[in-house]
Order: sequence, then C-alpha cells, then structure tokens
Amino acid sequence: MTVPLLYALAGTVLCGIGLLGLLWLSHLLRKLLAFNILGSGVFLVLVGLPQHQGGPDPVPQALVLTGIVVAIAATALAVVLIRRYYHLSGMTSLEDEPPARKGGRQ
Amino acid sequence: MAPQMVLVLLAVCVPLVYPAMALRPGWSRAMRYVLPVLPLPALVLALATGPGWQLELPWLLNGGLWAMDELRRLFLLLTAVLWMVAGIYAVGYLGARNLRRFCVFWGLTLAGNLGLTLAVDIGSFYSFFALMTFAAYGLVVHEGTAEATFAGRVYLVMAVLGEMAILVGLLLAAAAADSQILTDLPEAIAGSPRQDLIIALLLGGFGVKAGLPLLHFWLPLAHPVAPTPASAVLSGAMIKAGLLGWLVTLPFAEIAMPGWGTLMILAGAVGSIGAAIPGVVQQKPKAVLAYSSISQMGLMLLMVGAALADPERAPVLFSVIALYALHHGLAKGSLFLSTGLSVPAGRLRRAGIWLLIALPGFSLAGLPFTSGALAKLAMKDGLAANNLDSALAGYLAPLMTAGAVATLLLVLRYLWTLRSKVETGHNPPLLAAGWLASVGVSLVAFWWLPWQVEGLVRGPVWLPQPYQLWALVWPMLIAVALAAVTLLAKWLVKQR
Amino acid sequence: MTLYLMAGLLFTPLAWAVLTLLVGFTRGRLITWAGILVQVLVSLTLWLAVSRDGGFYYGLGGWDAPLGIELRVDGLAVTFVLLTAVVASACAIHAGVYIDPDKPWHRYFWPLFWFLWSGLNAVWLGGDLFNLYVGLELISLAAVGLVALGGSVAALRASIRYLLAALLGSLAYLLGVALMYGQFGTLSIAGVVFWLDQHPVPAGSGLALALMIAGLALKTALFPLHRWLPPAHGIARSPVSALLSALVIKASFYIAARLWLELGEPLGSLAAAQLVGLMGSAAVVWGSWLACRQPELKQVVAYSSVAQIGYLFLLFPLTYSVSESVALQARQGMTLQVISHALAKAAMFLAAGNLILSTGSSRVNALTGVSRFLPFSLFSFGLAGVSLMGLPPSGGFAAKWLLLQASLGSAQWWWVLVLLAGGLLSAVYVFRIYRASFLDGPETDQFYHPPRSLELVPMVLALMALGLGLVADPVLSVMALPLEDGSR
Amino acid sequence: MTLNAWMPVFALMTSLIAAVVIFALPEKGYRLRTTVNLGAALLKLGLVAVMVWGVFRGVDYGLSYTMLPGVTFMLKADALSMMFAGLSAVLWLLTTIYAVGYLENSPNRARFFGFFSLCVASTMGVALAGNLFTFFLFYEMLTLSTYPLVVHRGTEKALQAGRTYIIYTLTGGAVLLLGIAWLHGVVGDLPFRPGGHFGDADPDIQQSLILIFILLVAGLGVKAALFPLHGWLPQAMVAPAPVSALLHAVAVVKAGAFGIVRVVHDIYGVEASSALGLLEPLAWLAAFTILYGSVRALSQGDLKRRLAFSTISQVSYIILGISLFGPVAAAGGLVHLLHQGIMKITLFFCAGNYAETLGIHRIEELDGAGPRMPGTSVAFTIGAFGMIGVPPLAGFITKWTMGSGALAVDMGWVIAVLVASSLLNAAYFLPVVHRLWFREPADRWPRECRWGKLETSAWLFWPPLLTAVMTVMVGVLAALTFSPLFWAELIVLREYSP
Repeated sequence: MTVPLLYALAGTVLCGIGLLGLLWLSHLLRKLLAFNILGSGVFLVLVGLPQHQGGPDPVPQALVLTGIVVAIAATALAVVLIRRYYHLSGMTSLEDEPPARKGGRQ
Repeated sequence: MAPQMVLVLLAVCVPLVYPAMALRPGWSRAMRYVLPVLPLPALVLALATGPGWQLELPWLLNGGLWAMDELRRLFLLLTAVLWMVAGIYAVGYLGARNLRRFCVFWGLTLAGNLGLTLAVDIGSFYSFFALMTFAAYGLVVHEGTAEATFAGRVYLVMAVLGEMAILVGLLLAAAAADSQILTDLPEAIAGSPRQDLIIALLLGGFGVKAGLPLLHFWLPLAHPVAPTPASAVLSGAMIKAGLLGWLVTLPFAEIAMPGWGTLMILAGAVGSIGAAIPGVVQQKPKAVLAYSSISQMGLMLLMVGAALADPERAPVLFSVIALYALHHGLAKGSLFLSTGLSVPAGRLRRAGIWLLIALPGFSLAGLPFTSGALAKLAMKDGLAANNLDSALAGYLAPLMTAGAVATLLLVLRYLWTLRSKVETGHNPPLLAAGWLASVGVSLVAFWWLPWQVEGLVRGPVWLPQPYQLWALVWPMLIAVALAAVTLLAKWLVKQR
Repeated sequence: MTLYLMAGLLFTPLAWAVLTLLVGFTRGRLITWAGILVQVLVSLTLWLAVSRDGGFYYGLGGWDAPLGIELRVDGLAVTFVLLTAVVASACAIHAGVYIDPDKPWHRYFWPLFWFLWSGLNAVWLGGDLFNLYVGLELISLAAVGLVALGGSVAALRASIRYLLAALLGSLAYLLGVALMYGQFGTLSIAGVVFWLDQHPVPAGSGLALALMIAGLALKTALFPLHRWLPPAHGIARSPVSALLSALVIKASFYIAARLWLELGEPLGSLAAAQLVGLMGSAAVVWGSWLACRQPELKQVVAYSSVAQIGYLFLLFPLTYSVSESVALQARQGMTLQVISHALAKAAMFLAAGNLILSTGSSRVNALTGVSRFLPFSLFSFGLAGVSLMGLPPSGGFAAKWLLLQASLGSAQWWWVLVLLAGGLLSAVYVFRIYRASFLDGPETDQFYHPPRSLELVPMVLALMALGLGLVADPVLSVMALPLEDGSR
Repeated sequence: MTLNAWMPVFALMTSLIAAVVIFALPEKGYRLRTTVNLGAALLKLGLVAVMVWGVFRGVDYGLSYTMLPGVTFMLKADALSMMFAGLSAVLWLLTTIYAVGYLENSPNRARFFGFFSLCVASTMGVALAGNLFTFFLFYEMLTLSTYPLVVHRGTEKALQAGRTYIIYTLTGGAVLLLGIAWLHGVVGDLPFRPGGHFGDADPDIQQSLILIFILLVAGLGVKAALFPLHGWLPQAMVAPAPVSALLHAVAVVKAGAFGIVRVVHDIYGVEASSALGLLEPLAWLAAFTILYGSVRALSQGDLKRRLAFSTISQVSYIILGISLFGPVAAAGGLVHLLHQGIMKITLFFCAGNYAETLGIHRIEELDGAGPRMPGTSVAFTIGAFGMIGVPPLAGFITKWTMGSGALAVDMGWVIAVLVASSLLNAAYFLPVVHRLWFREPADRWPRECRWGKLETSAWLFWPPLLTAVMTVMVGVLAALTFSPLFWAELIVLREYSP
C-alpha cells in the first residue's frame, strides 16, 4: 500500500462524504461546504493515482491548481446567489415554499 | 357538310338549345309559341331525305356515328309528327304556372327522343335515351300534386333501374363485340357465352320503358298526372323508344331463340289481355288509355316474340312492327289529346265532335278503312301460323282476336268515362287545332306518310277486299255485345 | 493564417467580455455588435479553411501536449463553432432590443454572454479532457449568472438549483478524468485511443467512462436528471433561455458524444449503450408528455427541450458495435439534430418571448386572437414547431430520416418506434399552441405591439431551421472530414 | 442545367413566392393581394400548359440534387404528374376566384390566402415529385398547410375538426415515413419509373416488400380516405367552402390516391404487385369503400357532409381502377382522377353558394332553391348527374371505361360494384335535385342577401358554371386529343409497355 494510493483512497472517502452531504443536507450553505469537500476529494484522487504508478508526476499538480481556482470561482458565485436569495426570500433552502419575508422585489 | 348533315344536326340541336331561351326572363312567354316549331327540322329530315346517310362524329364520346335506315326513319317520323301535333295542342293547353320549367323539360325530352332514333353508336344512343328518361321526369311531376310527385318517384326509381340494366347490357355486349357501334352488337350477342344474361338485361332495361308486364307499374300512375300533351307524347312516342331499343340491339336475324320467343309471346298475351281487366274498371279516362297502351304494346310484343323465335320472318316482322307502332302512336296520341277537350253546345256539332273523338279509338280496334285495319291485316299476315315455326304459332291468331276485343272494350270504356267527365264549353283555338291535326294525321295523313311494308299495298287505296271485311268486324261485334250486356246488367242493378 | 483564426476564436470573446464589463449596457451593445461581426467572420473562414484542407491539431501558443492546451479542429468541431456563431449572434441582436437597459442587473448581460461564448468555443475545440472541464465550468458559471439576471426570487431559486446540478456534474466528470489519467497516463482522447491499441483493456476502466458520461448527462439534463432544466430555462429572459437550450446543453452532450465515439468501443458495453438509449427514449416520451400539460408557454418549450435531448442520446446505441456506414449515418443524424434543434429552439424561445411581451401574460391560453396582432412571430413559432416535429422539409426531418435509416440498418427497430412516437407526441404540444392561437378570441386590443425588429430574428432562425433539410448535404459534407494526420 | 430542367421548379415557385408575398402584405391590401393571387394562378397555368405540351412531345423536365447523404430531391414531369398538376392548376385558378368572393369581408384573409397558395405549391410538389422521398416531403407539407385552412374560422367546431384532421394525417404520415424509410433501407433510393422496379424482385426481400406495401398504402390511404381511415373527411367539412372545394375534393384527397397510383405503377410495377398478390385485396378494399361511402352519404342531412361521403366513395374508384391489373381499367381509374375533381368541385362551389347567398346548410332547406338561383342549381344538377354516371357527362366515361376494363380482365364483380354505386349515387343525389326544382320554397330563406343583378356575387357565380361546362365538355368530347381520357390512355400506354 504505497502512500500515494493511500491519498487516492482518502480522496474517494472524501468524495463519498461530499456527495452524501450535497444530496442529503437541505441548508444551502451546508450544501456548498459539502461541494467543497467533494472538490478536494476529487483533487486528492487526481494527484494520488498517477503517483502510485510512476513516481511524482507534475501534470496532475498543475491540473489541481487550475481546479482549485475554478472551485473558488464557483463557490464565490454560489455564496453571492445564496446571500441574495436569502435577502429576498428569507429562506435558506430550496425545498420549502418561498414566504416573501420583507416583500422582496419581484 | 352536305345540307343533309346540317339538317341532321339541326334536328337534334334545335330542341337541345331551346331551353337556353329560359335564361332571359323576357323570352319566357314566347317559349310557349316555339314549342310546335321544335320538331320541324326532324320532320323535314324524315319526310324529305331518303334513308341510308351516315354522319361520322369522331370527337363525340367514344367516337360518334349517326345514321338512318328504314326502321329508324319510321320511328323518327312517328316521333316528329306526334311531338309537333302535341306541341300545337300544348300551346293552347298550358297555363302560366311553371311554364318556363315545362318548356325546358319539353325541349330536353324531345331532343332525347329524336336523338336516340338517329344515334347508331352506343355512347350517343345511351346518352339520348338517358336524357329523354330524366327530362320526362320533369314533365310527369309538372303539376306538383301529391299523386304527381308519387308517380314521379315510382317512374324515376324504375327508370334508373332500367337505365342500369341497359348500361350493363350494353357494356357486356360492347365488350363482346369489342366495338362501340350498335349494329355490331346483335351478332356479338349471338356469339357471346353470356348471351342469355345480355338479352335478359336488354329486354328488362328497355322493357321498363316499353311497358313490359310486371315492369309497367309506372305507366298507369304517370299518365293521368302528367299534363295532357305530355302524356300524349309519353305514351305515343316515348314508349316506342323501348321498342326501338329492342329492335336495334337484340339478335333477331342471327340465331333462332325459341325460348326467348315463346317468353315474349306469353308476355305479349298477358299484356294485351291482362291490361284490359284493370283498364275497364278505371274512373279516369287517361288511366283507361294508359292501360290501352299497355295492351297495344302487348300486341307488338307478340310480333317481337315471333321475330325472336323465327329468324327468317324477322325482316318482314320488323316493318310490320314499325307500321303498327306508327299507327298506334298516332291514334293513341289523338285519343290522349281529346281528354282535354270541352264539347260545344249545339247538338249537331256535339255529335260531330264525339264522332271525331271516337274514330281514332275505333281505328285502334281495327275499324275497316282506317290505319288500324291496315296494321291488323299486316300483323295477321306476319303472324300467319303456317310459316312460323315457334311452339305457340298456333295460338297467335286467337290471341290477336282477343287483343282486338280487349282494345275495343277499353275504347268504349274510355268514351264512357269521357262522357261523364267532359264539360261543355269553348276550346282555346290552338288546343282544338292541335287535336284536329292529330285526328287528321291519324286518320287521313297516315296513308301519305312514306312507310314501306313488304307484301302490302301502299298508297291511299281504300282497303280492304270484301273477304277481309268480316275478319276485321266480328271481333268488334263481340266487344260491342259484351259492352251492351254490361250496360244492361248495370241498369238492372240500378233499377233494384 | 490559422494562428489568427484560432486566436480570434478563443481570446477575442474574452476580450469583448472584459470590455463590455467596463462600459454600460447600451455602449456594451455597440461593442457586442462589432464583436459579433468579427466572431462570425472568423468562424466562417475557419469553416471554409477546414472544408478545404481538412482538420488539424493546434497547440495554443506553441506549447504542445501534455502541458500546453492542445486544440483539435476537425469537421464536427468547426460546424458547431459556426452554429454557435449564428445562434449566439441572433440571440445577441434580439437581446439588444428585448432587454431594457436601465434595470440594475442587466448591466452584466453582455460580459456573461461573451464568457459563455468563449466557453462554448473552448469546449468545441478542446482536445484534452481537462481543458474540456475548464470550458464546461466557464459555460456553467456564465449560464448560471445569465439565469440569475432576472433578479426575482424564482430566478434565483432556479439559478441556484442549476448551479448545484452543474457543479455536481462537473465534479463527477472531473473524477472520471482523474481515474482516466490515473489509468492511461494521458489526458488527450487521441492519446487514450493510441494507448488502448497497444495494451489490453484494463479491468474496471469502464467506470471512468461511466462516471464522465453520467456527469455530462446531468449537465445535459438527460431524463432522470432533468429536473433543474425546466425552471432554469422557463424563468430566464427569453434570449437567455434561447442560448441555454440551443447551445449550453449541447456542449456537455458534445463532449459525451466525442467520448463515446472514440472510447465507446473499447470501454463501453452493449448494456450501457442500450441503457443510455432507453433513458433517451424515456426522455422523449416523458418530456413530450409533460410539455402537453404545461399551462405556461415557456415551460412547454423548456420541456420540449428535455424531449428533444432524448433523440440526441439515441446516438449511443446506434454507434455501438454497428457497421461503419450505419455509424456514419447515426453521427450525421445526431449532428443535424443538434443543429436543427439549436436553430428551432432558439427561434421558438425568441418568438415565445415576443408573444409573452405582447400578450402580457405567459400562459398558453392567453394567446387567443394574437394571430391578428402578431402574425409574424406566431408564424415563426409555427415554423420552428415544424422542425421540432420533424416534418419535411425541416432539418429535424432530415435528422429523423438519418436516425431512422441508422436504426433500420442496425436492425434495432425499437428506436424507430421511439422516433415516430416522439414526432407525433411533439406534434401534440405544438398543435396545442397553434390551436390556442387560431381560436377566435373577443375583439380586444389590449396587446402591446413590440418593435418590428424583434420579430425579424426568430423568423430568420426558423427559416434556417426549416431550410436546413434542403441543404443538409453540404452542411454534413464538412462534418465527416477526419483529422488529416494521425493522433499523437 | 437547361431551362427544361428548371420548369418544374418554376411551377412550384410561382405559388411559393405568391404565398410569401401574400403573407407579407397587410390585411387591408385587398386589391393587391387579389392581383398577386390571380397572377400567380395564371402564370402557373401557363407553365403547366407548356409542360403538358412538352411531355406530350416527349421532352423530359427533370431536376435532382442530393439533399441528404444517399437521398436525392428529384422533380420530374411525366405524363401522370402532368395530369394531376394540370388538374390542380386549373382548379386553383377557379377556386381563387371563388375564394375572393366567398371571403368578402371576413377576418384573417391574408393568412387564408397565404396558406392557400402554400397548399397548392405542395400539391404541385406532390404531382411533380420524382421519387418517393420528395413525394413524402411535399405530402407532409400539404398536411401542414391545410391545417390552418381547416381551422380558419376559429370556432370550437372548426378546431375540433382540425384536431381530428391532424391526428389522422400525422399518424398516416408517420406510417408512410416508416414505409419509405424501410423501403429505402432495403432497396435504396428508387426514382418513379413507368413499369416499376420489382418485376424480378428476389424472393428473400418479397416478405418485407409486402409489409412495406401495406405500410405505404395505409399511410397514403389516410389522405385517400380509404375505408377505415376516412373519419377526418366529413368533419373537415366545417372549413369554408373554397377549402372544402379545392382541398377536400381535389388536392388533399387526390394526393393520397395519386400516391397509391405512384406506388402501384411506378415503384412496384403492376405485374410485380399482382404477382405479390397485393392488387386483389386493394381492389376489394376500394370496392368496399365505394359502397360504404355511398351508403353513409344516404343518411346525411347536411349537404356538405353528404358531398364529403360521396367524395370518399368516388376517390376509391381511382384506386379500384388501377388495382384491376388491366390497361383499360387503369385508364378508367386515372381519368376519374380528373373527372371526379371537376364534378366534385362544381358541387362544392354550389354548396358554398347556397350557404353564402341563402344561408342553406341542410338539405331540407334546399326546397325551391332552383328558381331562386337558376345558374347555381343548373350547375349542381349537371354535377349531380355527372356523379351518378349519366351519359354524356364525365362520370359516364369513367364508369364505361372501367366497366369495359374490368370485363377485359373478366373481373365481373367490379361491374356489380359500379352499378350498385351508381344506384346509391342516384338515391342520394336525385332527391336533392328534386327539392331544387320541383318543391315550393319555404316562406323565408335562413339568411338571404342580395347582390344586385346576378343571383349571387359575380365571383361566386361564374366558377361553378365554368366547371359544370367543363364536366359536360370533358364528357362529350372524350375522344378528342388532349381530353382527359386520351391523356389517361397515354399514361397507361407508357405504363404497360415501358
């Protein structure tokens, strides 16, 4: 069981947790956090697997960098939307009916 | 185009185009006076030109061909004369109600009647036949009364069935003959495997028009309701169209058909005698005349049956049938026209009118020195038992005498019913003129008409020889005796 | 010469995006019009170049794989680039008039639009898997931004739901890429195929492909995973929903199709192919069924998108272990279906936008009597409907014909039933809208008459969708061009 | 590409461009729209006449280009297509005149005339199609362009009729598409060729050929109103009179029958289809439809519904004719394509006149309409008698030719069908004629309006009279060259001895 394979396995476990959280939790921010966990899990797998075969490999490292940048952008957008949504409808999840709390602007 | 061809086209197209006059409302009153003129070109054609001309019309339907032979000339003659006479009568007879519609249908029926006598190709023959049939419906239902509409419906249903039978018959015959010309049909039918089917269809189809027994129901219904000139023409000329249909299509001269011959003779017998029974009890004079027409057609059926049975005699019998048809048409036409008359007041003139009314009737029954006598003698020679080899040849003579008796009885019945119906008064001039013309033609002009009959003397010789006198008169005496007996019985019953 | 073309395709949209970000909406519109002109010209010349001398590989900035970004420019990619140019410019012209500039959020419309466009170009031309991921992310974020433009609660709900679905899909795809890279050590699809020629197929490698296709299916809203699409496309502004329905969902499908066409044979299995086909057919039936029951006009069109996507996924079973000619027919059918659906759906959404603008309410039965006031838009809606139903002479019909031939050729007759039933079902909801518009309503004139130019764009798009059937052969001629040099 | 190759395209383009122009014109542009309409109709008539003369002399007009990989879009003018194209060109001119008068001041006329010309363009396309694929292309365009005409009035009933129409025709179209695609898959792209392609079809594909034939006839049978698929026709009578006149009596219904003629003659070939045993059941189905249509027509109270059922029965004459595997019977069937078109359009025009001038829709209200509207009633009578098959009108020529054709192949039962159908026709047409001429009119017409001197507006008055005269001329001058019968025999001549 080489160390990189260990990373890959940890990555898959993280993905499992993230996926479960994303689907099960109802609060939007919790969903967002679960999404980030899922993201890092995937990055771990991305780095872990190739090292297992042929030693350290620069390409996945570069990819993970870009991946992280993309994940941040997505999270930022999500936070803006959730805040705006909360501001307008006072709700923090998508399931229940939207009671317009302060006469949100249509 | 030889002048003759122009005359032929005129004969058919004048009555065909005549209904166009109805388009301009201004002309509708004038239409009435044009009626008698319509058949004139056809009359000139029949009288002036000899038979044997042919007119090719390649563009017409499936290749048109109009021609004239001896037989067709007689029918054309009959049609033209009768329609002209009835036309004169109609001018005086017609009221203003639905006048335009009547004239339109009158013109179309006349065109159909004339056209079918000239047409030799199947397409135009059947077209004119259908035109005459459907246009006549307009004449039958002209009055618009309930009986007229009912009579019209019966007429139409039977006419359409007849048309369909003719269509299928002609179709089968044309397929067998592989040509569209009528003259090729007889020997094609003779040779075709479906011969009996074709003959049955043609007999049935034309029989509806010719008043074959069991196919005659529309006749006694249609005649009383139709206006008088229309019923005159209907029974005088249009019934003969069915007869012409048989003569032109059925295979007389090709093969002997004893089966069909005997069947037709039987039908003729039933027709001539059977029609008399209901005819005698009718109340309306026109109904009596309708049954008299059926009875007369029965007599002609005898000759048709004989011709079918015996091919050698067929040519002779053809001209006898044509002659008999001519005589019957004219006489029956004048009888029908007389139903519309009103008798003048003076005793002497009233007796004269009654005599003129009665004479065509008696001529029908075979009074010596009239066209009836000539026709009956010709029929006797034609159907003489010794030279006919059909099974019923022996019975023909007694059948003819029975027919004569029936005819006279019907005529007497007609006069009797007319006597109670007719009212005294003054007749419109043209109506009287039309009637007089019909009587004149039937009695006098008959002799000058250009008919040829083998073995019979033509021309105005006051026939018959003494030995034939008694043969004509004794059936009439029997009929008079019978009438007297019935009168006496009725008087006795009234007494009690 | 190709250097400038490639640069024009990928970088100029980003430049336009930044420029329009700096200025307001109205001036942004002018810049956009200029940008559109450039983009259309570039795409056209690229299309002509490829049609003349075939596809080629192109390393951006001279850097080669695996570190550099390598673009793969073949017939199919170039056709889709041209399609994007056409549809995006049409939506831009329509949006320029349709969106009123003074609303606060609308200021960001043009930048997001251009980001979307560049993302699309990146996906069409992308050579290796990771770059495709980046392109996909760019598209998704831009699209979510565009959906949220409305600013209303419903728009926000829809955009958040869309964002979550898109992110989940991308990450699943990325996980697949990770596994793929782990196993084959290369990122470019051609490289994987090259590797598979030398080595036996390793066990479990199908999982990577399955994950990637599942992720992409989620982003394309294939049947069981389609719940995010109707609210997103239904509520967004009509030019936005036109862009989304016509192009965005096609991008993820395009990647899935490329993967399946190249790697489907070795890695995929018959059961997987039939399963995807089955989900496609279910999408056709379910989408059409729901489309018939929607009271809102734009919801009907949105569910119709769900249905039409189903046809695309019929490509999977029709290219798995079938003869070369049948596979070619299936690919041609798929391409035509993508193009005709893009054009027709864009026309339909834009026309629907006009109708809603003029009748004031977005319900279907509010359309009565509109045929007297807005015949032109209604007629373009109708023409687009003809293409959706797959009736001749539309592109939809040509696609249906090719897919029919492919399914008959490969003796999978059950897809024939799906195609025909799909056509009839789509006829049901299209004629439902015709019926509403033909109904003779009372003589009310409370319709608002939109500016004439608004009606022009949907008509042009609808006519192109309709005429596509007649010129299908030249359009397809380029698609089939293979890359001229071997894969590296 | 010589000019000849582009002639069919010009013929198509005239009405396509007319449609586009009419759609663009504003609703109030009444005069301009009528001139465009009539101009396009006359131009098309001229083009078709030139092509008819050309085809007679053996010139071949044809154009084909590959539309889809492996599929060609082909336009070809041969004798059969010229017959149908000629019919629709002539009758489109008359119907346009009629429609201008009929829709005098009704709304949505731009939309009506636009779709009207679109529909005739697709009919022309159906006629000029060179292979099954192009035929299907225009066949479906015909469905699409006729739907707006059926629902033109916008009433609930019209939309219901439109719905039924769409359900029938689109399902038929789907079945037809399946048939064509399968045929294409099995034998590839086949142009229409007199004598057909499957003279010596190898046995293993015969099974699928039979199935394909059934699919094709079922698909085409919807529009040809064959027995089980005719439900839409009577309901579509709710459309305005010019629509039911040109479309449901001539264009749409004939497209179906024309399609079946093409399939039997030019794809399968008559020998092959009879060898495969396909003609016999088709003949039985057509015969049954003839009788069924007439029987149903007996019990119809509404005038146009009775005419609709009569159309159902009459169109099957065409199919019966061509499925009798004899040159003469085929000529009879083909000539009926024209005769029925002319006669039926007369009847529908008159029905439209009665509805428009006196507000008459039911047959009981027709009493005494003859004297009130003599011109229209004469036309109606001629049309009715033509339908019954009374000589010398057009119907008689058809029945006579088909009858002798049937006898040539000794199929005697066909004559029984012809006679029975003629009797039924008489049974449901003669009472109407009787009411027209021999009944006293009711005291007040349902909705009477006057048009000055003529009995009805000039636009409405002349077309039925013109078609009535054509019925008579076509019948009487049947033996003339360039008469429909001559043209049908020309087609059959080229068909049976390729």
